[in-house]
Amino acid sequence: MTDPRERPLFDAPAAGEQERMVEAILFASAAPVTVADLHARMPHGCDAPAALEALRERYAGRGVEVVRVGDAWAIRTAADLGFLMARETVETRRLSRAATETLAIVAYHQPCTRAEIEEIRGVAVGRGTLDQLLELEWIRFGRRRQSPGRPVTFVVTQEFLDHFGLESARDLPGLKDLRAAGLLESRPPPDRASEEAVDEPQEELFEEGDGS
Amino acid sequence: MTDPRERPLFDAPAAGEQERMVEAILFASAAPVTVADLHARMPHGCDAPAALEALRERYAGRGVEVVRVGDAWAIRTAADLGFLMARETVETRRLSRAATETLAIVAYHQPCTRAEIEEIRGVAVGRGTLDQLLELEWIRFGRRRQSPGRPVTFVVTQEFLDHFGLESARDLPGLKDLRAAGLLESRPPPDRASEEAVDEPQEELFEEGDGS
Amino acid sequence: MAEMAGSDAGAPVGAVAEEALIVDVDGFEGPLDLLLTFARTQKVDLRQISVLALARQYLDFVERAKILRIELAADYLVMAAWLAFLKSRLLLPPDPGEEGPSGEDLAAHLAFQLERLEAMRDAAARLMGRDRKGRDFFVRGVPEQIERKRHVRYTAGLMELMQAYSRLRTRDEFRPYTMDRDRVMTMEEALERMRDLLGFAGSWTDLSSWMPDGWRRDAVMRRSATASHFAASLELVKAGRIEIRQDETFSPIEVRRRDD
Repeated sequence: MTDPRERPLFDAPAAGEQERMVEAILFASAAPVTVADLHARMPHGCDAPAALEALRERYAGRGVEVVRVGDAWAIRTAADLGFLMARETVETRRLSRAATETLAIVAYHQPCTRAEIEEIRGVAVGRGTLDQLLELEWIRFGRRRQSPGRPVTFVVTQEFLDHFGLESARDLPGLKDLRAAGLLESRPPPDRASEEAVDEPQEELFEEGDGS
Repeated sequence: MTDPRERPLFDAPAAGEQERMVEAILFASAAPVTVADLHARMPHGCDAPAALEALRERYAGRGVEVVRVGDAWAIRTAADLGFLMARETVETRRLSRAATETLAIVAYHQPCTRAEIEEIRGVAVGRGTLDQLLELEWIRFGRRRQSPGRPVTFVVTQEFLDHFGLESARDLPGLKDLRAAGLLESRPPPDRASEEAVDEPQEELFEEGDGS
Repeated sequence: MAEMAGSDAGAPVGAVAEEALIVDVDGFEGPLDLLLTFARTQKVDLRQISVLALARQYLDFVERAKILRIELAADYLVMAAWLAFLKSRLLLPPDPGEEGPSGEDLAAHLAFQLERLEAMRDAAARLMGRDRKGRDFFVRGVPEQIERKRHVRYTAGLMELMQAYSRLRTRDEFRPYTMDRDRVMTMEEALERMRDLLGFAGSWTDLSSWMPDGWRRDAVMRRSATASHFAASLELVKAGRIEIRQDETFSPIEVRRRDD
């Protein structure tokens, strides 16, 4: 791997030239390319992040765009032009409701164990559901949880981010709201029940039920 | 096929928009695209040759270029940047079954001697198989086993973890996890599950097969 | 389950036909999903849901399923039992001496679970509705090989690796049937071994300790060796060479040389 801070034998190429290089590399690859990969392929002393930033601006609003996918970068066609691409469209298997929900749970709760998925859905995860998501490479095995039984966890992949056009898992739609509402926790937030009692005085059920 | 001179029902998109369309189509197409093809895919009334000309100018001197291939058009890497593609005709080969199995055993049972690999695979491990994995830097020599003959052991490398997207060998899913995720096609015979639970030492191998 | 029979027994059988939620459990992804559907019929924000009403609705549903003699999956019945318990907790005055979460806590948790499930369901819908690769936006149609250094590049994915391992670990399960004698111990072999070892079995010894070392680790081999040793010992008992005993079901089988 090239360390750009190493004292270069030759001067690094001019910024415009670096931008051309990054452009060529991103165009040539169907999969996202990491900054480390860019540095490894470009001459010593190049500053790939700067070139990427310039390139991203250059392509803003064009027919193809420079997008960030996790810690990698790619060029993708603009989404509003999808209608032109009937020929390139990939028929995707329709995912079952179980599979889409499981995927959402993994994405929003990751790392997430099978037991947690089942707890949220209130039903066992069928064989084939996780399998399908693993095959699509939208989820993968993450670290084992440091709890009794050391269960394996699932996390979403770069392919997941790429497929759904997300820069990172932090950009999942509505993530902040869900977190603020306490819906990504395993128990109701402590103030929940009392807050309801105030909102809805006739609903005596929730009175004094201050959660945990 | 659409004749652009036909009287359009709607106004054709603005020139800039047409350029975006051509850009996206050329980018995403698996083969060079003819003008007739472009007209067929774009809305009525578009002037593909004009859009192509504008696009060609826009890309002049960039990292990729709009080029004519016969009577069709494509986007290609600029000739002077070919070195970035390192086109040394790289052959991609699948790892042989023997090597994949050997690698899997090392990963799950490391540190692991050659005799142990052979015991699990039930056949002798060819010298070439281990050499290949060592050369790929997916396994390396570990400590010698403190047992008669002091056999060398094998362990997986950081390179292996990087390639397979694992944080540590501990995170490799166990047999039970694989089965639960539907990755094992056959169910165990009915008595097998209970047996695994009782069979302490063997269970240990599956769950904590990393030793280190 | 029995205690809820009296609760809302008034639910007329005739009403069943009009009910949109005929007892077709197939359409639901488990009891929580069914509860969520019921909850929506209350047409209030899930935070304001009446858990008591919800519990009643669910229990009615289970009751009707029973009348129609429809078999409900076990998890639906478990949920019914839990809701019946929750209902009684909510209706009866709290017992001050009672430990554990209050009825209100439990109700709040259920409401939370429903809200969370609905949130995940919405999130899934939003996710699937996003612009997607291969449908709305597209990758390079002619990617160029971009490789470095090595001329031959070997690839293997994690799935392949795991499948290889699974295959090794379970190969007996889906290998075509062959008579493979090397992992089977015949009774004759066991008999021969035992005859040689008989001299050492003056006192009761666990039969499993007679098995040769190489045959203990692998489950299939161990099974075979156990069976053949057991058969062989019966043969030796018949011949009057040894005695055999087992204290209770599944306890170790012990044998002892018979001295005449």
